[in-house]
Amino acid sequence: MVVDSAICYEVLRRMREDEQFDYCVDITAVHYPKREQPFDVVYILYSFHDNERVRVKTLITDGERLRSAVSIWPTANWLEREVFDMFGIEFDGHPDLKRILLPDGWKGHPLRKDYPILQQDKDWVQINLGIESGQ
Amino acid sequence: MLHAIKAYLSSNVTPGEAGDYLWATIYILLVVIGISLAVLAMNWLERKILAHMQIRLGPMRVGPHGLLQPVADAVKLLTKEDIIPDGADKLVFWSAPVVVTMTAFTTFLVVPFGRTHAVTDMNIGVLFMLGISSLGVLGIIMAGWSSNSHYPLLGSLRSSAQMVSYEIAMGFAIVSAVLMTSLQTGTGTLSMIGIVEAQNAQQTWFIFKYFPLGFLAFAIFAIAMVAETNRAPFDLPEAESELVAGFHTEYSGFRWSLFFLAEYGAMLAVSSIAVTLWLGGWLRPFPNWLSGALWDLAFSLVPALSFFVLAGLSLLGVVRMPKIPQFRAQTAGLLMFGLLLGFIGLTLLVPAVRVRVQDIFWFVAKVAFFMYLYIWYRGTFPRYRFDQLMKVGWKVLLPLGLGVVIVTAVVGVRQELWGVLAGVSR
Amino acid sequence: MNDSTRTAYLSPQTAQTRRGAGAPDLLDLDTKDQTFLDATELVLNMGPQHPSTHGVLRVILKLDGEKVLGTECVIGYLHRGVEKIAENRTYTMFNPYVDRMDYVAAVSNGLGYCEAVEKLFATEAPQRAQYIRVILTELCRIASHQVWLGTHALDIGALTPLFYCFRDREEILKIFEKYCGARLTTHAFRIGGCIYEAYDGFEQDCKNFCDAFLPKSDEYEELLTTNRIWVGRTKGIGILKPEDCIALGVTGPVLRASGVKWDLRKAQPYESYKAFDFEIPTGVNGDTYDRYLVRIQEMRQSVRIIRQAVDGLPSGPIVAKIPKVLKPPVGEVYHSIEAPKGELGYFIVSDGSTQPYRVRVRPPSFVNLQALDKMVRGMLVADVVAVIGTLDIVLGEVDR
Amino acid sequence: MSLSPVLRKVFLVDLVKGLKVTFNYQKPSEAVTEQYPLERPVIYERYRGQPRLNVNPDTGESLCIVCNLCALACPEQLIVVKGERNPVTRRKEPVSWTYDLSRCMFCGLCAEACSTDALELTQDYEMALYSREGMVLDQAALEHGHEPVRYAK
Repeated sequence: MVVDSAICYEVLRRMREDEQFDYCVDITAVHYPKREQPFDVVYILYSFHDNERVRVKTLITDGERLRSAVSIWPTANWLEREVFDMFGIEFDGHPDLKRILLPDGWKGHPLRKDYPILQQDKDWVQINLGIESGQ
Repeated sequence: MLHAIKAYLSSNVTPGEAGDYLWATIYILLVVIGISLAVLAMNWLERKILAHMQIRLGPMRVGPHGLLQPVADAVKLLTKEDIIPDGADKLVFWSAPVVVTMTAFTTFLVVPFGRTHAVTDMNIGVLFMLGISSLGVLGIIMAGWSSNSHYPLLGSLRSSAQMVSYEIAMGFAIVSAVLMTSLQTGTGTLSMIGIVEAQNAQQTWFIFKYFPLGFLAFAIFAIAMVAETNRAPFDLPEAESELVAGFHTEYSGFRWSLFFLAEYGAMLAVSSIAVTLWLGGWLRPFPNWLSGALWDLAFSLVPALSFFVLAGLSLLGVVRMPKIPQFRAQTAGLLMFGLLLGFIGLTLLVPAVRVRVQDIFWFVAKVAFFMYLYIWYRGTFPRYRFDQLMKVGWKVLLPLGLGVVIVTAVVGVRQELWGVLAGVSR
Repeated sequence: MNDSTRTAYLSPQTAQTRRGAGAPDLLDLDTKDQTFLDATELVLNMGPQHPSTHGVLRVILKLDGEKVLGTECVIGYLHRGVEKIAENRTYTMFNPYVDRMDYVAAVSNGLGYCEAVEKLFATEAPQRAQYIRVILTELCRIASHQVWLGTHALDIGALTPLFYCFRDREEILKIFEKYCGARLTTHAFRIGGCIYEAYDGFEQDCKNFCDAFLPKSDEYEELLTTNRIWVGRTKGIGILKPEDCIALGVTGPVLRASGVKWDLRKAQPYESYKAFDFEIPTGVNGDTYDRYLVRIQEMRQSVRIIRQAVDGLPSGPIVAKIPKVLKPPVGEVYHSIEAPKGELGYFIVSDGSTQPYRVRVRPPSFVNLQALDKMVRGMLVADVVAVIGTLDIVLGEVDR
Repeated sequence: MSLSPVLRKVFLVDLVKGLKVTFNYQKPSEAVTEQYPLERPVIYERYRGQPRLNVNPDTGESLCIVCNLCALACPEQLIVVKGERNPVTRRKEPVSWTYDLSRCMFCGLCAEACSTDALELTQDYEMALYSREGMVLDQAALEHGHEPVRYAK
């Protein structure tokens, strides 16, 4: 199910309240750098009542902010933080949006397709070990 | 010189009582060395027994069956870098292990290993022991506070609260034992030797006296003493999975080993109190049932026999050692050890030695039983939580102890009581 | 929430880094002579090197005495970028990497991944492969629960169950080693089935294990279940109500202990789980003790499944007909299985090439760990340890 | 035992039960410890350990035909094979073979990919070395297996 990013929050709320999708399995994103709206944000929901799973997808542009789903499902807290950490997608209304898996001072968002792994590695090795990277 | 020794050997009092400073010093040295050796042995035994309970083998490499492991550990600890954290209060940090070790060793001043085998006999022996061992808390608080770190602080706070609360239950248990000394023989005493003699005179260990009162008091003490020495399942102050190492988290090397020494020293000390108060101290088992010269002889042979058994076990180990070159040295070592044990056993057969040493043997054997219990508990039980520990201390042991004291007193004076009641009714 | 309250329970150093160096430190009110001893609230940094945080979890605790006022988990110390690695490997090549996420239950990870890719191909493994997969994953569930039981008991202070558990787990690892050549990171399944045929005596080994295991599990129970200290330490600790569980996305035994009878093996059967008869053990109170009982029961149910699967092991091929070079059709798929720790999901996006465009792992431990804060508020420090243990987290999976 | 719960609690039945279990396990025969260098663990046939490059036992020629499948299959790309065609036998023969053991995760994909059973993961599991340099194996080391390391200072 693909929804517009503007009504995404509303749709999710309705899913939770009217359709009884009470369990938010996962929130993640996919990056398509060549598209006009390069990010898919995917919400995977599950309903205990109907034993059904549904994927809600919304397309957003770089820098666009989504409304956080923490108020709908508390579990979205860390999942959204991870999306922010890995893709740099920011969520409005998130209680504590900061990096979760990577260290606080990390540069860039590694799961974007244009993220230079080798560059990061070289920089890190040079800064922290003072030697040329062996990779 | 010989004369002095002879004069001492024939004397019937402890050197402290006799005012014999030379012998008192020798005894103190002996006790300190003995306790240190016992701690080494305990270290090895704990590892082995715990390992076997956990279907492991424990130390096997350093020496035959890991017999030299504690020595190796001691050497390692002594040669380790001695770290004092930057933010620590140096003086307090330095003195904390000293305080703890000193208190642990000082208690042994009054422990009677036999009728004359004590450094001294005080008429307030039990109180002295309790008082001194309570001082150990001070060292632990000092250690926790001066480390200037979270885990030690929490550990020492737990420790102090725990020791203080369990001391009360312990005190009640002791009071009931002391009460028992005053009954029948008529003269109550706080002297450790006096308590054992009272048990001798009444021809019963206090654990069996007024059953189940004596046993209850003993059980209270046995639980409280585990808590008092911070051992599992009451090892909250050094709860490894919670507080890393509790109050000695920041200690290393020699200072840490002092804590270790003190812990085991304290365990030995409280076990000695329990043995003295309830298990008849140095008295041999069944002095009333199996009396007579023949039984005396039989029991006096037990020490030698038990050494022979140990020697036999180690010789069995020699036979069962793998026959490969790497093990040649170990096999030889074990053989030597077995022979040494056998030799000690032979020495114990000599009548003069036998008679003097069997007191010590029975005392040590009883303490060893407690040590085994300590290890057994550690291998079996989970750890209490802090509030539950307090609950056990205050809500179970304390009322129980109080009840035991009261009932003991009532039962002890029941004849007089009946007399009084009869007088009233008449 | 303003900045100062948000960072109030961080250690000064962390707060400093969070706010950026040079910013005035609100927490650093202490003058030089004062230490944390003068404060009324204590900030305790538990981990990343701590005996009972099961790896490199770091929990920042705000304490009042021993009472926990708040927690914050700092994770990521074991982050290896598994999802990024996946984008640079072919489907086959990525298979061994998933074993390294939840290294305690590597077989389950592999199963989930293989199934997700098979779903992408719209194919299924042959019957025999499915049965072998079920046997191995159930063995793996027992192994995982044994590691959990051992370490959880160790956290609570019982040293010995750990060794008994590991002794029995050893038998499972031996079966793994005989079957696929590795004990821990097994790489047992391949996309489309299994690559290894069951070795001679595989059935017998499994049966022997099942027979030996049941009395052993009684032994664990003898040591713990009725033990008053154990009961005292676990009953009523870290209670999660069913609605909290669902709201927090908690799955697996933790959810079932709260009384929600939900197991993906029954709810959305994958492999051949439909063919087996087993029960879903559930708890009532949702406390640590119930979670313990549920997991013990789960081990026994797994034994039941293994017995049925071994008895009914069909013959036939073990690999489905799939091309040698895997080029799945364009599309995306989400597939999840019931790993020992909860719902383990794989979201795979394919762009038609040999390499996945995006692999997202939905790790059960990561989501379950979120519940920690809710569970330990108002409890004591000792309970934090018990709760971390009962959540059964594996940091390899939390951090990926 | 049909004691009432209260009595069970008073007589510490629950604790004694646990004590009994641990006590009974003290028999030395229950110990499962393997004393490793002296007792070797049993390694099963499918174990994936030290990689080996097989040679034809009769002729001593490498079985490797430089098809490069292993290098392609390796997720860590740690295998580098270079070869050239032998003008006499018309077979491709390896010239340089390197296998970086330090990065290997023993997934076995290379051995599965090998079309001639030349590359194989053997049951040898003692691969620790004191330096990383020795971890990059060349053809000779792969064929003969490396020298057993003596772990001593």
